[in-house]
Amino acid sequence: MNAECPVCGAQIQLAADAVQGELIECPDCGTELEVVSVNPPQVKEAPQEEEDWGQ
Amino acid sequence: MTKIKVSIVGASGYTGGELLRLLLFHPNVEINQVTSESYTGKFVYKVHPNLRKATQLKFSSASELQQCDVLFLCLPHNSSQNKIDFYKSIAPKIIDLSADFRLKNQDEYEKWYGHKHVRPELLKEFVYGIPELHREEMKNANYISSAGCNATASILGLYPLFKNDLVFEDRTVIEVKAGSSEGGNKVNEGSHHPERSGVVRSYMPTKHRHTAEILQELSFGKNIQVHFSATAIDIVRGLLATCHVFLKKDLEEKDIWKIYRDAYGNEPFIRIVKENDGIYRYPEPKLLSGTNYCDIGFKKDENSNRLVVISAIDNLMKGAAGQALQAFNIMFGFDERTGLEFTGLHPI
Amino acid sequence: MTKIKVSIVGASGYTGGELLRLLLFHPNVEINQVTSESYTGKFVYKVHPNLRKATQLKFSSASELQQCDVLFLCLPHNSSQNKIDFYKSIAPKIIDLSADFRLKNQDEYEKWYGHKHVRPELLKEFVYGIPELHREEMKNANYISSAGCNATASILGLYPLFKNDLVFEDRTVIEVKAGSSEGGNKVNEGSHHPERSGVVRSYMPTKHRHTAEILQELSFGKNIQVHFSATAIDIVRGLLATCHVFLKKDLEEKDIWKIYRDAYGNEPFIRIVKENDGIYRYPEPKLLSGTNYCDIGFKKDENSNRLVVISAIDNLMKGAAGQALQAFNIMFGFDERTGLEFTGLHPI
Repeated sequence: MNAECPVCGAQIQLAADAVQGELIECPDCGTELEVVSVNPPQVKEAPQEEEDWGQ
Repeated sequence: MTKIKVSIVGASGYTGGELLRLLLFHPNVEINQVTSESYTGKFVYKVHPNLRKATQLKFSSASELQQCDVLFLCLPHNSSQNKIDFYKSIAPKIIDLSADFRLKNQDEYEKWYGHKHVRPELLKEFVYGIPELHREEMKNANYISSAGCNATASILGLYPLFKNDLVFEDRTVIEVKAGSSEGGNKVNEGSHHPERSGVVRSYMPTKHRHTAEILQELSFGKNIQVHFSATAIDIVRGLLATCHVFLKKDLEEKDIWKIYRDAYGNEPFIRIVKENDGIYRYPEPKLLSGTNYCDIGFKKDENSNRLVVISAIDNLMKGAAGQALQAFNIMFGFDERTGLEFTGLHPI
Repeated sequence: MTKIKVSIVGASGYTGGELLRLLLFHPNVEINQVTSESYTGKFVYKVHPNLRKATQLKFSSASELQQCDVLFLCLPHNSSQNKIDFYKSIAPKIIDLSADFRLKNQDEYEKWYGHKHVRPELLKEFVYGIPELHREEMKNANYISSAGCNATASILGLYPLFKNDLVFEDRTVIEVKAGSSEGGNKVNEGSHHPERSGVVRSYMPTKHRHTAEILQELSFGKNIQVHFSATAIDIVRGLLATCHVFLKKDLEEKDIWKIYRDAYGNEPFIRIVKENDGIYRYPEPKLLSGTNYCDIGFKKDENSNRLVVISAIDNLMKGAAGQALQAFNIMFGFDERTGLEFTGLHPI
């Protein structure tokens, strides 16, 4: 059973030793995610401020 | 393990030189001859200094061409079609890197290239050279016509959207930012360093020939329009296509991810590059120098039905020699990545 | 064929990233861990975007280091010497890419680096990391200290002349033109693009630390002087050293050719580049990006006893990661070119 990345929909296999609250990265879009629950595997987007380079 | 005997016709240009570099390090290839009329008898590293110490090979003349398994044609446009019978007599398989056999429709050819095609009946014998679109046909093709660099980046960027009929047919705008190596190694007024350095030069605002290939590959039987412009900037290698398409129905970015993942998830040379941190969040051409990657990213405009698709390649690699070698690997059943493993330099 | 287990300490910098790129494609290497304290747990391609799709490796913390066969240290200066016992406990062989163990003489170290060396008794255990000069010692070395980039180019350029006592000991002037990647990936006021782009910046007119290594390797027991200056120019990778030496006796260019051919004729990574036609007649650093080559050329001044020696490298390759891997290959008896076959791009 995989978790689904809320940003890009990628299927994410949680590490065997994953714990609730752990921060992981989506292998596809690289977004930082927070493990909501291990069983069933669920993640949500970790809070992150959008950097503005004012280019 | 017997090696495939290959020769390159027109090997003194940038495309021929890049192809030679790749072939020299391909485990299943034996290079027979590389021709150049102006440099016949000279060491190849005279015009390709990166090949110093890599080979003692010398240029031959095309008149000395011997039979071989595969002939790569790296000639200026309008040369291959005029001597195709001679080249066909040299090798059973041909990969042509010029524009001569890219278009299937002779009228389109005449419209975009301003003169009649010399051998229109042969157009259908050449498979159009983008593996991600024509892999099956390539597996038993004898003749392949490698795609143009601007076309390759644009087509790969937009293919999943047009294939799934998700965008309006006549509203696509494509803006390519290109490097100086696209013009080849012939010197001209505009390539003089003091004139070329630092420019943002609108060299083809309209009627760029590669448009014809984009129309051919993205139409799927419909009548489509593509509004293409190219601007030359201060880079040597590298090409970035920024494509503006307009969605028929409202889609979330998650849906777009799925569409691109379904289309390209298993492709060895396509990377979806769309990240919300780090320095390189969207495709960056300079990182692709020397690699066969096409990086694709996108951003949905929150205030309209516009989707911006960003596609980057190295015009000499995925836009020419790399893609030709990828096609060669498919033609002979080799792992497609053979000889194309280089993953690029950073910083560069 | 058992693979050598290697780890990199400090793998998030440019040097560590370049080394990781090479090791990922080395047939005899298995990468165990790559550490970064600031990026622990993150995919390596987050800081090395060229490694996208090449690896799913993540950074570990140095505290998690497991036993392995070889440890590469890519730390800022003054780190390796402070934790050398810990690193020695991790692996029997260490290749340090910092300046900590390059100088054999602790007084010289203190003079050039402004502080006492923490473990001077270990200096003699490290072999200085230029294979062309110390190949035999490397074959059974446990500890190697990779050379500085400016030093590598200067030393290789002048070594045959000093070794044969052909130039005056105190009149050598070396001018290096260097790229921005030499400064590493830390941002600073001067690296801000609008300030750094297009500069010809005299950043080290005197007292450049690499001078100490040049003196160490070229003195041959004599008291020599080297007048070194470095200027930063608008390139990212690449380094060109223009060395002015003054001949003790009058030599023809033919004699000079012979001296360099005798010294470097069989070296896999040194090319003598001195041609009287073509675009690249003397060594050109941009052609060497990503390769382990050191190109050397020279010109005898007809009106004096001055010999100009020109030496080019990629500061991240022969000047750092490439040379470290060359040393690794020697250490384990592999063909020195393994993993270092890339012959560079042209045009670039």
